[in-house]
Amino acid sequence: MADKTKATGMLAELKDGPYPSFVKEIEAAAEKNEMAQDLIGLLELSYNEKLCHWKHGGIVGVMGYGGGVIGRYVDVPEEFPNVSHFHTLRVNQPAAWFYKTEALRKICDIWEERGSAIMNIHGSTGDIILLGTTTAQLEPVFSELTKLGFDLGGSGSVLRTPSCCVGPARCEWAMFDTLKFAYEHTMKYQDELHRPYFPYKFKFKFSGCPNDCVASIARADMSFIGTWRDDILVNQDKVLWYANEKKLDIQEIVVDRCPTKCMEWDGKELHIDNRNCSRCMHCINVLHLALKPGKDRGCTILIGSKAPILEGAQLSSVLVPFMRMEPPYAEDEATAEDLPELIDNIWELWGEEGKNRERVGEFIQRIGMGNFLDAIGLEPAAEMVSHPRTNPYVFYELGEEDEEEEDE
Amino acid sequence: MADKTKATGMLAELKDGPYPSFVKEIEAAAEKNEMAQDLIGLLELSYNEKLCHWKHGGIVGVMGYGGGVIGRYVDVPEEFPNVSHFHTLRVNQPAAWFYKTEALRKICDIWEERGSAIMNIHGSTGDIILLGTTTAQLEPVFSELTKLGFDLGGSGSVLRTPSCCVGPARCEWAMFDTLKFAYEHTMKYQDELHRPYFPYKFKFKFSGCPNDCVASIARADMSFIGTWRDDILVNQDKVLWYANEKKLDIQEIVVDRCPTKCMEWDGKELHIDNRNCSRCMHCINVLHLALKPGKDRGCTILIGSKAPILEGAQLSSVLVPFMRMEPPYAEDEATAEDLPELIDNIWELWGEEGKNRERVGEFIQRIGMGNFLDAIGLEPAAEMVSHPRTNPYVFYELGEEDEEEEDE
Amino acid sequence: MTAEPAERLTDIGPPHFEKFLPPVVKANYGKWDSHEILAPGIYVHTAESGDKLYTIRAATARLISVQKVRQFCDIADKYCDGHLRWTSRNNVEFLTTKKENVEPIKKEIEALGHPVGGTGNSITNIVHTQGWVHCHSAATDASGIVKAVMDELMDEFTNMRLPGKLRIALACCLNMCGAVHCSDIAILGIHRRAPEIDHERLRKMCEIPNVVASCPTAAIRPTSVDGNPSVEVIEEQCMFCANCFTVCPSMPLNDPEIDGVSLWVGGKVSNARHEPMFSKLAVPFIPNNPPRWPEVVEAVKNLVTVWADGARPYERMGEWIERIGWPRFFEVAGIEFQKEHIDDFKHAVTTFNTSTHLRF
Amino acid sequence: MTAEPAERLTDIGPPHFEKFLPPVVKANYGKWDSHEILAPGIYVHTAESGDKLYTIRAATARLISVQKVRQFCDIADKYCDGHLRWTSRNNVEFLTTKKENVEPIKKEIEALGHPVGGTGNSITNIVHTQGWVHCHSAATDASGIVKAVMDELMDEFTNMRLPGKLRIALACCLNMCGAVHCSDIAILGIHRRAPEIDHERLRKMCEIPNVVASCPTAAIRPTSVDGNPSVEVIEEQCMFCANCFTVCPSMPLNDPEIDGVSLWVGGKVSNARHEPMFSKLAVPFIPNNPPRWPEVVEAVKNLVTVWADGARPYERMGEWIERIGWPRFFEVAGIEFQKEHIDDFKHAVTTFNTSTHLRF
Ligand code: SRM
Ligand code: SRM
Ligand code: SRM
Ligand code: SRM
Ligand code: SF4
Ligand code: SF4
Ligand code: SF4
Ligand code: SF4
Ligand code: SF4
Ligand code: SF4
Ligand code: SF4
Ligand code: SF4
Repeated sequence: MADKTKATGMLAELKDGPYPSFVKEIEAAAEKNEMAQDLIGLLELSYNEKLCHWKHGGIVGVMGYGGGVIGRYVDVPEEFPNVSHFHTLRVNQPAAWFYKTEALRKICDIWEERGSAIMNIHGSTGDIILLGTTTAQLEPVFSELTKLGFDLGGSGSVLRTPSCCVGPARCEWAMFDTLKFAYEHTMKYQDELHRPYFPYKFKFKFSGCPNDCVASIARADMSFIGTWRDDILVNQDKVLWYANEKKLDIQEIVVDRCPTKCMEWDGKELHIDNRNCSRCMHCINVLHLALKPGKDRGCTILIGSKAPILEGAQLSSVLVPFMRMEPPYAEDEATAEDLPELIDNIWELWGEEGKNRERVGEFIQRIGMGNFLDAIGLEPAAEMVSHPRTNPYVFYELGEEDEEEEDE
Repeated sequence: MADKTKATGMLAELKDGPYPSFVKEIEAAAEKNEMAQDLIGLLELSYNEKLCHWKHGGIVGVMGYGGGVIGRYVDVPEEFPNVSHFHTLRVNQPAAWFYKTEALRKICDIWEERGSAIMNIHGSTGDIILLGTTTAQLEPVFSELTKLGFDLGGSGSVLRTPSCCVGPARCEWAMFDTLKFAYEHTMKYQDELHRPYFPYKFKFKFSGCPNDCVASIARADMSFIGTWRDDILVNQDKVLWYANEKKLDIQEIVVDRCPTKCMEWDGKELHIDNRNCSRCMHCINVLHLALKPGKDRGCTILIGSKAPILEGAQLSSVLVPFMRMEPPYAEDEATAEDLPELIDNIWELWGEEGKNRERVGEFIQRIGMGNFLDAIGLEPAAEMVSHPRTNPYVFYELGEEDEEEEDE
Repeated sequence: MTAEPAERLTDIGPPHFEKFLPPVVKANYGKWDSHEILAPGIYVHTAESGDKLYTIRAATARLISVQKVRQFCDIADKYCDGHLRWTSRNNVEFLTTKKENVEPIKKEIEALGHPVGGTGNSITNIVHTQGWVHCHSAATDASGIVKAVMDELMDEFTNMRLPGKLRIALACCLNMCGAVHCSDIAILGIHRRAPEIDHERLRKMCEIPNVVASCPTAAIRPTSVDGNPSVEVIEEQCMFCANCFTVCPSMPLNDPEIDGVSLWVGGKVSNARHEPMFSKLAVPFIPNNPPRWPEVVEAVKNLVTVWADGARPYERMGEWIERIGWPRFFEVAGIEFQKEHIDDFKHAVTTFNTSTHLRF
Repeated sequence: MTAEPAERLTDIGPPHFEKFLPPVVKANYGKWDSHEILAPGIYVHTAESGDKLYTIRAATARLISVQKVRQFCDIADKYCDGHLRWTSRNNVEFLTTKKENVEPIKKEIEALGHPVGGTGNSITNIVHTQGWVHCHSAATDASGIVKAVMDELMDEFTNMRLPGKLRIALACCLNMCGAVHCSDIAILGIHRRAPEIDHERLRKMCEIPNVVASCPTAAIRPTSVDGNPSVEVIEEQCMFCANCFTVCPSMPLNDPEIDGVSLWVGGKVSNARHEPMFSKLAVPFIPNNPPRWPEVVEAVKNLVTVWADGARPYERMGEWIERIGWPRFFEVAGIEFQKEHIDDFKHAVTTFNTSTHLRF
């Protein structure tokens, strides 16, 4: 028999080249781990046959949780008995993916002992994915993880593991505390995260500014993206430094690329018509030593993004144009204090009226954004649309005035 | 009794003011015409009640035609017996609405004698609308009109009266002979224009250039809009004249408004990157004494525009990016010689597979543009879309190659 | 087809256009070199040959008496060798090669009550439909509102001081015969109540499957009333398009107090600069208030004013709004953004703001 | 819920992030002033306090062994007081306040086979999914294609010479766990044949109403097979989304010769300059050709090259294409425009070119 710890054949061809090789990773794990050994063999089979050999999971998990584990079985268990069960555990990452080696090493130890010794750091939603173990090992792994202070993330029709950009931890553009909000929303909704009360999955992502470094507008049912309302802070000396020292063509690279054409540059001063600035970040990104976002900061909340299944992919769309995310909270504006109620209202409505496997974005499409806003108690705002309707198919609701007239 | 030839009450209030008054027109007609008299009374009633008093038409028309007459009956015939029947005739206008007074006067005579002495010049589709007569008068009016050389236009599920912009008759920008094509298409398809062979109405409109002065892209099932392929002709002296004599800010008014940003102006010369020009006409419109469209001319054919009922309004979309509309015809390009076949193929397909009251634009939506192109024998072109699909819901058709592999 | 009397002419089509073209047009057909607007409503086209053609454009009400047409003919006979034409927006045009005829024509046509103008960056004639004058579908009148609005805007017809062209259109119901869906400002007659069904007449006059199929929102269901087949309308699903009424006269939607007008903005047809655009909902509802619809007139006037004040040269209504953004438009126009503005038809999701591009 | 042993911990959530933040981060949390990229993969953040934090970013394969994680930890212990993080695109980052540590960290991590780079205007890590390594849905592998493509593009990871950022993502089926729908270049695994129904197993494993409801095109109908209830698929209506398979394991679509990969371009997520955009179909189909998918690699490389050659500074793929127009894109990319490119799903009509804006 060939050495089961080494990839031969097709897979071996993926060991060379400058980019880190996942095959070498599996080999490394396979040195001591039989699951990893069988994974090599199975993958080689898939490569030869151009077919995947996994079957649907069925319901496996840890006690009391409805998510966090993806069950998986191989369809050729005789050949590869060590991956006959090959369930993954999704482990809720710490906000913004900061680690201390101590904790990481302990996770490695657990996984080497009780799993495949292979993981994904990280999965697309943000969890640490412990890639493949048996049903029997699920509880023990869970128990050791929780002792270490880690818990499982989401899967199935639950709140999925929230994630956030590095934000205030290392980025000068964080317009609100992304880590804090990600953490607090994870903790507050532990029940929703572990138990499937929803019609389908629901994702939160928090990005500190419109650059959206966690792709929240594309991948979260509720997207929080930092922004500001007052004027961009301009250090004209530094602008000149970019122009003269760095030889940056301010007109072409900055002014001409501004989407709202609200900037002017006369070779000496950069003038911004802030009332027309759409907070796209471009000028700040490029002239980052000279320009900074204003001081009146908060975030825009958007709703509904998702992958294509069923009704086609959606990007999130504006729900709350601006919300202040830190004290002092003013009376007349949307603030983070209103957030729990907003979320509750959305979940309640969607929970009650959403169809099975209908994401909130699809639900809004079905019932209509106007009705959705009515039901969750938000006022319509022009910021929510890229333009008003073009079709005349308006479901007019007759006001009291009209009704009276009608009765006359 | 009040003087039936004069508007009193509400209508009278529409006689003042600088814009020509339709009420005065009806009054003028009413001096000798009883139908016009009753129309005044009926309209006054509508104004007072805020309600229209017309009923559905039922089937009236001239012998052998399925269209050209809109039947109309009043719902208060006792009060207004002279408009108890009040059918309109649609009279096919001469291309681009040029008239000689002789012909117009004769139409007036016919209509004074046999109708309401009121008309619309013109209706929204382009016909002369003879506004209101009795069933008994339809044949006589038709007979007198045809003797005068006029015929009825379309109504119902027929080819509607084609129309066209003034084009080569008076406009320097006509990129093809709009009058000729409108006339020829009207003549060639007389049968389709008068007899309802189609699932629903079908409209042709011909505009000589992208300014689209007959709104063809918004109002025709098949829109013909002139364009050119080679370079814009620039007279630099005249450009300078605009800049210096007319004090026109070329940079702001012309260059900055160019949608593709393909122009440059250095204060002396206007440079156009014609490969990137999208033929929008703006610079030519503004600097019309200095710039002219190129010499390689033809038209873009677009398909499917319509008002909202049923599936929402549509604009026409590109079907043939460029067609030469005059000899010499080259072998390898789309030319006006291919037009009859194209039209036949579309009508045949839509005629067979279109549902009752389904416009061709809606039909294409239902069966898919790709399938539509296949069926009418046109190659897909990137010009047809503003961008390729974003959803992965592709109806892949397996090629021979694939099928073989599948059989293996 | 039944046999027809021998002399009966059919399918002859319209007269060939050449019969009606002025000689200068025939001579220079397709060979025009340039045009210039000499004054509002007056322009001259110069041919490659050097020939010149003067055009005098005047407003007409579109609904016109034979008497008036004859008066137009008198002018055309006097100055234009009997030639005249109408434009695609129902203005009348007098054509002459003689410059000295221009002023007299202008004087005479204005004396008839038809102002000269509508060229260049102005507001030209309103494209409109039948309204209470002839259509059974009308949720409002056409000619009356048009008259009232144009009376108010006439200075912009006879001047060319606007940033760009502004096209207004009116349609008296959702069938949109005025093709208002691509106008800078569109005035649209609307119903706001579900059809009332006259089951008795429906049974006799309408085909139930056609009626059911006519509804874009599937609000109509077959049912039986007093043992007879008929239809019912699920009222919450009805958005008052009246397509059922087009198909079946026994389902009228008219209601004097509920019907009215909505205003739409920012559409365009030409390809100049921006691609053609649909009009978008600005004012969801204004009640019918004949004879002069003062609220409509005021709202249209306001839209023209805010655009004229804010737009850059050659920016059409929709281009201006796109530049400043819809929230700002609602602000400067003083219109409250409401639920009705948010699309909820088929492609609604494509109209949502899927970005954080926001102006504060 | 059943009673749980007293000591069993649940619902504890993740560790509080503060436990893992480096001291310099805690001290300057929310008070960073600026950053600079010193070299590809190496950047420094300066706080208002003047404190500096150096970050060294290196590529990882995402699929990683515990052995490798420990090696990373060794480096972090040696130079970073045990601190490290991963990015939202699965690169690893070493954090240090000591400038002198930067080069040694770079050397050690590169020695492990993990190139440093991915910052600024470069191609960073490919976001991807499970593929044949773990998912039952996969129409292609994930890690293998990613490896092959990144091997080819590695020079653009370790340099910052591109016009702008270029984000590549891969998803092995239409579920799009890699959220490829908004990427500059998206690689998407696809099926191209309707599900084969195992009626025997379907009866036992699947709920027929759910299966029927799962189909976006209503291609699935209840039927009976050999007297037992089952479903049938109207093949012409199936567009191979596999949603039925997600709901019901007895309807697999996999087929070695028919499955493969499609390429999509021009999506973006950030709001910088242009609003976020969806990716659009570029190459409808490339067969699976393991282990190195040479046709896919070549096609991706070609897309990167034509963009890099044509785009202006900071123009992302989609912005560049929008400027030059899609017809020109297909021309310069040497891709034939086909029927598949034309949308025929729900909002297809909104993707048609409703203008005469054409470049010739
Ligand atoms: C592990 C992971 C991919 C990865 O390798 O990173 C993953 C894997 C699966 N996803 Fe996912 N999804 C993963 C992130 C995503 C994302 C990205 C994100 O969250 O940012 C998306 C797109 C965004 C979204 O939510 O729409 C995503 C959209 C889907 C969908 C389509 C959902 C839709 O509404 O369109 C499905 C199908 C379903 O839910 O039935 C799906 C279903 C699945 C299943 C459970 C397969 C299935 O049909 O039931 C996959 C299990 C694979 C396996 O065997 O391990 N997965 N899935 C990601 C989760 C890791 C983590 O927790 O960190
Ligand atoms: C007379 C005219 C309005 C006018 O005052 O100018 C007119 C009048 C009617 N139109 Fe129209 N349409 C007229 C041009 C249009 C246009 C504009 C155009 O052709 O450029 C449109 C929009 C473009 C289009 O074709 O979509 C138009 C879209 C409709 C529709 C909606 C069709 C749709 O597919 O959405 C209907 C409803 C229908 O067909 O059932 C309609 C139906 C009608 C009917 C027949 C009413 C009905 O429900 O059956 C109207 C008869 C009015 C009457 O009593 O006289 N009319 N109709 C126009 C024809 C005059 C002419 O021949 O010159
Ligand atoms: C006479 C007429 C054609 C006809 O066959 O009847 C016509 C004639 C001319 N049009 Fe037009 N257009 C005519 C309806 C239109 C329409 C259709 C409509 O409004 O329903 C449009 C599309 C409107 C839209 O986009 O919504 C139209 C969009 C244009 C444009 C593009 C303007 C823009 O910036 O969007 C130009 C170019 C320009 O004016 O610089 C133009 C330019 C012209 C010129 C200058 C062309 C020429 O060289 O002769 C003509 C006259 C000058 C003028 O200022 O009026 N014409 N023009 C129509 C006059 C209607 C009227 O009585 O007012
Ligand atoms: C580390 C990370 C956040 C995290 O929490 O992990 C991050 C960090 C930074 N991003 Fe980002 N971005 C990160 C993912 C993203 C993503 C998400 C994604 O790709 O999935 C996006 C959206 C991508 C898109 O639009 O498709 C993103 C769009 C940006 C942009 C906007 C670029 C643009 O022109 O469109 C900027 C601004 C810039 O670079 O000038 C930016 C700028 C930055 C800065 C300069 C912010 C700062 O001051 O620290 C950071 C590092 C420099 C650099 O060049 O990488 N970051 N950034 C992510 C690194 C991913 C990686 O390993 O490569
Ligand atoms: S989203 Fe903004 S705040 Fe967050 S890491 Fe990216 S650039 Fe910084
Ligand atoms: S942030 Fe964007 S919109 Fe605002 S000024 Fe800068 S480039 Fe322009
Ligand atoms: S569409 Fe063009 S060619 Fe025709 S009249 Fe208008 S500007 Fe002239
Ligand atoms: S025609 Fe339009 S696109 Fe072409 S150069 Fe002139 S303004 Fe630009
Ligand atoms: S818009 Fe409606 S009411 Fe007006 S003429 Fe057309 S069909 Fe009749
Ligand atoms: S008015 Fe329109 S929506 Fe209402 S029932 Fe009739 S067809 Fe349906
Ligand atoms: S994209 Fe599809 S195949 Fe890949 S992991 Fe997600 S569900 Fe599985
Ligand atoms: S693959 Fe998709 S389209 Fe085909 S039958 Fe299954 S659910 Fe329907």
